Amino acid sequence: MKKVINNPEQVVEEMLQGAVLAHPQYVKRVEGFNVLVRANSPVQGKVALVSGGGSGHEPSHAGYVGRGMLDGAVAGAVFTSPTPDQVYEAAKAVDGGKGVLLVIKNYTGDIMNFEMAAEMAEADGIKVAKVVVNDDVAVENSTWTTGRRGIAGTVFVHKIAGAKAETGAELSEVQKIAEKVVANVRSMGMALSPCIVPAAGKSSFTLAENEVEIGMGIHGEPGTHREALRSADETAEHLLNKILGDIALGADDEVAVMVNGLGGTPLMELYVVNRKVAAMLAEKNIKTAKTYIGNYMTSLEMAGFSITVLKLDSELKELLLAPADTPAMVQF
Amino acid sequence: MKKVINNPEQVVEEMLQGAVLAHPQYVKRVEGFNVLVRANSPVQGKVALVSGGGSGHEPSHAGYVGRGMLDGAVAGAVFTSPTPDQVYEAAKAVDGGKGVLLVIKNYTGDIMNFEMAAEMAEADGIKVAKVVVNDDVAVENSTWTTGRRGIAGTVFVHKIAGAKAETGAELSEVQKIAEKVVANVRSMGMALSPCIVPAAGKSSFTLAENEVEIGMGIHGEPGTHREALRSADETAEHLLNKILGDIALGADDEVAVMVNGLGGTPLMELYVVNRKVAAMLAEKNIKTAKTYIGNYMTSLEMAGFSITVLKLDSELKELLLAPADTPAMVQF
Amino acid sequence: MANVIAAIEALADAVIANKERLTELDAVIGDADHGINMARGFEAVRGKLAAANPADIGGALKMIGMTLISTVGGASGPLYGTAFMRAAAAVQGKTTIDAETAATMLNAVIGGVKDRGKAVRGEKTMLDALEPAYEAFVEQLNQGQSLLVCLEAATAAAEQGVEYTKTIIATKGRASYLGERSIGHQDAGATSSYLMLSVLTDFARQHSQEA
Amino acid sequence: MANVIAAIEALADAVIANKERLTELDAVIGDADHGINMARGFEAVRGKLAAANPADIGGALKMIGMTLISTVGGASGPLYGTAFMRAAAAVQGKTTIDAETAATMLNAVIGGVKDRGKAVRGEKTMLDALEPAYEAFVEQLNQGQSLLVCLEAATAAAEQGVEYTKTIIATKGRASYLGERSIGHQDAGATSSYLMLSVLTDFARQHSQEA
Ligand SMILES: Nc1ncnc2c1ncn2[C@@H]1O[C@H](COP(=O)(O)OP(=O)(O)O)[C@@H](O)[C@H]1O
Ligand SMILES: Nc1ncnc2c1ncn2[C@@H]1O[C@H](COP(=O)(O)OP(=O)(O)O)[C@@H](O)[C@H]1O
Ligand SMILES: [Mg+2]
Ligand SMILES: [Mg+2]
Ligand SMILES: [Mg+2]
Ligand SMILES: [Mg+2]
Repeated sequence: MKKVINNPEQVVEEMLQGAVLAHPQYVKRVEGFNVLVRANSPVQGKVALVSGGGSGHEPSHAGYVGRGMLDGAVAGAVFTSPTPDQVYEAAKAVDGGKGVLLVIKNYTGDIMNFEMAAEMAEADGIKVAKVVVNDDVAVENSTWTTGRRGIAGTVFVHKIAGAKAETGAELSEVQKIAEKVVANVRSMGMALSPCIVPAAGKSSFTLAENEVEIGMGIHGEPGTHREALRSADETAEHLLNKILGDIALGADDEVAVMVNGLGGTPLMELYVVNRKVAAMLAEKNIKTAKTYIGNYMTSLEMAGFSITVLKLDSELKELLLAPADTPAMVQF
Repeated sequence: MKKVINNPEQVVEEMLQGAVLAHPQYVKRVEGFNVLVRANSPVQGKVALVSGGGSGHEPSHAGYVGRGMLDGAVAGAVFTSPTPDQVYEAAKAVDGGKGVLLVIKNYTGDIMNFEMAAEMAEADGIKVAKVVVNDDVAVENSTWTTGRRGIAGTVFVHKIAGAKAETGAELSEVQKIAEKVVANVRSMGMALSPCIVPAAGKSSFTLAENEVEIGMGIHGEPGTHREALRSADETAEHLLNKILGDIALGADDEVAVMVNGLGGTPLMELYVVNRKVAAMLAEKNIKTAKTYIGNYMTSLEMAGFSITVLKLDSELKELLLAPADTPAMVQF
Repeated sequence: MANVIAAIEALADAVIANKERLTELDAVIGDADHGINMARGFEAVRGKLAAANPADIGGALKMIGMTLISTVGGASGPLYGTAFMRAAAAVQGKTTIDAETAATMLNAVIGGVKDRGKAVRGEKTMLDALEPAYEAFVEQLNQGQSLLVCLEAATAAAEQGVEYTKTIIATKGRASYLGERSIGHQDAGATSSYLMLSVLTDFARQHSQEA
Repeated sequence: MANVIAAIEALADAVIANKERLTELDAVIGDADHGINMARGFEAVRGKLAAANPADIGGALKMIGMTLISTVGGASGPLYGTAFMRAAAAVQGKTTIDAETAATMLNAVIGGVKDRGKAVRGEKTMLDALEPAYEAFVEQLNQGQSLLVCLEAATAAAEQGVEYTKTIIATKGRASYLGERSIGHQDAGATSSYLMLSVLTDFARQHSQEA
């Protein structure tokens, strides 16, 4: 394991310290907890957004704490859902009286831990609403699974629900728009190489020199299948076709696109992928309102990428393009 | 070689196409050349900034094209300085009548190609000034070398000189502030793993499982020495001490810090590094006005990082904190 | 209560010793953290044990449950945490455990896991170890067997349950994303359940030999 | 002019064939692109050759120089580009080359490289192949030797110059960052210079045999 760390046991703690030292204008630590909240938390009279999950997905989730996006982010151990007490502390620290929306990615662990936290916060009289993100079309959504996983599409939930909260909307309205994003966002990814969880010290799987994992999860969970590495265009086409097969998009529909790097992929390659994605959408006369290219929801040093498509209506578009000022996403 | 590309020979071309498709609000292509300029180029009555170099350093340099930073970026072949005709086309496309500042990193090839371009542009009556960035303290600056290399500190030159140009300053003033940045910026990096130039198809060097290269360049050029991987704190201390040994910084001096990922390093690790950097600076009572953490000047998928420290005065600070709106750096 | 503390220590030791193995099982069809998660939780339990000084078994189990909930995370944290909390409630005030109490506890554990995780037997989860274990336990109990014999039967059944998980598709938890590709691999959570049962059985065996 | 075109083709073929080797040399103490750069340049040269239809050797060399400048990049692009431009100026209007003209050309090449790169002999660059080559050439020329003999001497000297680069520290170009670590490794640019000289010598040899 070749990593720039001091101690695998301390890596989350030290990352959080480093993040607060880097971004004091944006975030502060909830003392004693792996929770970063806005520097001016709690913001009174605004619904607060709390997201989180295992660490290792940086800049998710603390990178999105700031005006126009999240109020708090909870960092679990690497790739492991945070515990209920941590999420509960985040909710307490950010509640400005209008309630808290918990943004949860659809994993058994995340759901159980966030639900327990919600019960704890509600017992304190805090209004809590939840939204579960499940954008990954790699996983079939049947009665035989726990449903789709939540991956990079979560960033669009942060952005749009965060912008809605900034307008002074009520908790139920913020939850509703978050659910609208979930209903309209689809993603799928692939990996070229595994990553190493610091505490494990070795990679959780191996891929042959020419082999890739299609439909890879963001925790090193296996995907739908392995295959020989194909060209960027063929791979992008495969992923985008799976996405487009799952959401009705016609001529003159408008979308936002994210080509997300998993942590170890050069930006150069993400642009090559975007070239194909943009060409395919243009061919179908689908308009792209905004494209995000970069590392938004990573898996440590994993090489690979995901494509996310969000179908917009005028409401979603306006909120997507609204200002945001956070460590990892600034728009104005 | 495991990359998400179509064809090693086409990767720069396809990247540029993908970038224009992703960021039409920011950049447009100079037809027939590997040059991206602001969508509204040429901006009249403003000194224009052109930077560039080999490709593979994304988001450098096209990621910094936009209001408050560059007017044009020239993309060479991977890790190879662009040719004079390309730089010349960029200068022509962005000149708004007040002249063009060429931002050059101190490599023999870059200097020669940009100088030839400057001569070509001057022959057309375009006012041209140059600034050569040489922030890498890994390389001793003696008569026995071609001087220090330019690495991540170049981004601060883009930011600050770009902000100066936005004020309507003259070419000589923009050049002067760029030179002031160069005089006050120092960087040093290290690598954990090599990268693979697509056209080469294999990595240019190898490192043993526990070995790192200290003072690594951003083109896979060897550094000062190899050593066994140490802790993040020890490594950060080593690099920062080299930097601080080269620039006079005392109590109450103010700096900007960049902890730059080389492309394959998880953000998590950059934050761990920043924790140590911030602690060392705080211990010396050096104030940090702003910290940048992320992939700003990369070497394809290389794992590793660099630290950059820029000594600020009130003029540099104001320009650093001024607004910028580009694909890879947004501030407001 | 010294025995109870010793049993908990044995439990913690075993989980921590199996950190790598449990993680490796989770790596194949999950996300390679089950052992790390459980070890982190039981390190914390061991750290609290000295200071906790519980008055009864219920207090000790509650401490374990709360500690697991606040340190393990993932799916197994809430599941095992809830399981121990429920077990605690079932033995409140007691300082020794007989076979009947143990059956009640095991039943409470299963109820906790099901309430929290909404899974049923056959979905390739810890329930595939726990439910057969409970049934085997009760069968022996009904025949008037000792706690040790009941535990031995339960552990043997749990072990078979672990084997059974290799043959089925996961439809709960992270392995469910794999569909058919999950067949052939044993479930990490079922394995940790079996492990804990077997440690307690070994402990009971040693204890009954001593006695 | 058919011979000139054939010579340029031979040059291009050799550079392209040595793409990997030159790149590997550059990998050790540089940035692993010299062969890629040069091959890209000479692919472009080859592509233009048919359409270019130069009237004289000067025109052909100018086409090569401009093509290298606009396609090679890096350090070697401006250096070799300038070198060919200068060589072109030295043979303007000619359609054949004698030994004297060749000496003038080689001298112009060296002047171009020095003007552009500000290096002197002994800094571990292409000059360490080119300058000894020129000296050896002139020595033979002064003895009244044929073009082929002059070229053979030049090539042999260039080869020794390449060997010599292994023994010295680089103080120009990218390898200079390495300081003492550059010792023991041969310079990529010196190698490509030697390569081109040797191709032209081979060409001259074949041509003189044919004649
Ligand atoms: N809904 C559920 N009900 C019961 N057990 C479950 C459920 N989901 C997962 N599990 C168990 O949890 C184990 C995984 O635990 P762990 O790896 O610690 O958490 P995570 O899956 O969040 O990484 C699985 O092997 C399985 O036995
Ligand atoms: N200043 C200089 N003068 C003469 N030759 C030089 C100079 N700098 C570099 N070179 C030559 O250029 C070669 C490197 O070319 P290349 O790898 O194509 O460019 P780059 O160094 O920009 O990657 C070196 O091996 C050396 O022979
Ligand atoms: Mg997990
Ligand atoms: Mg180069
Ligand atoms: Mg797991
Ligand atoms: Mg080179």
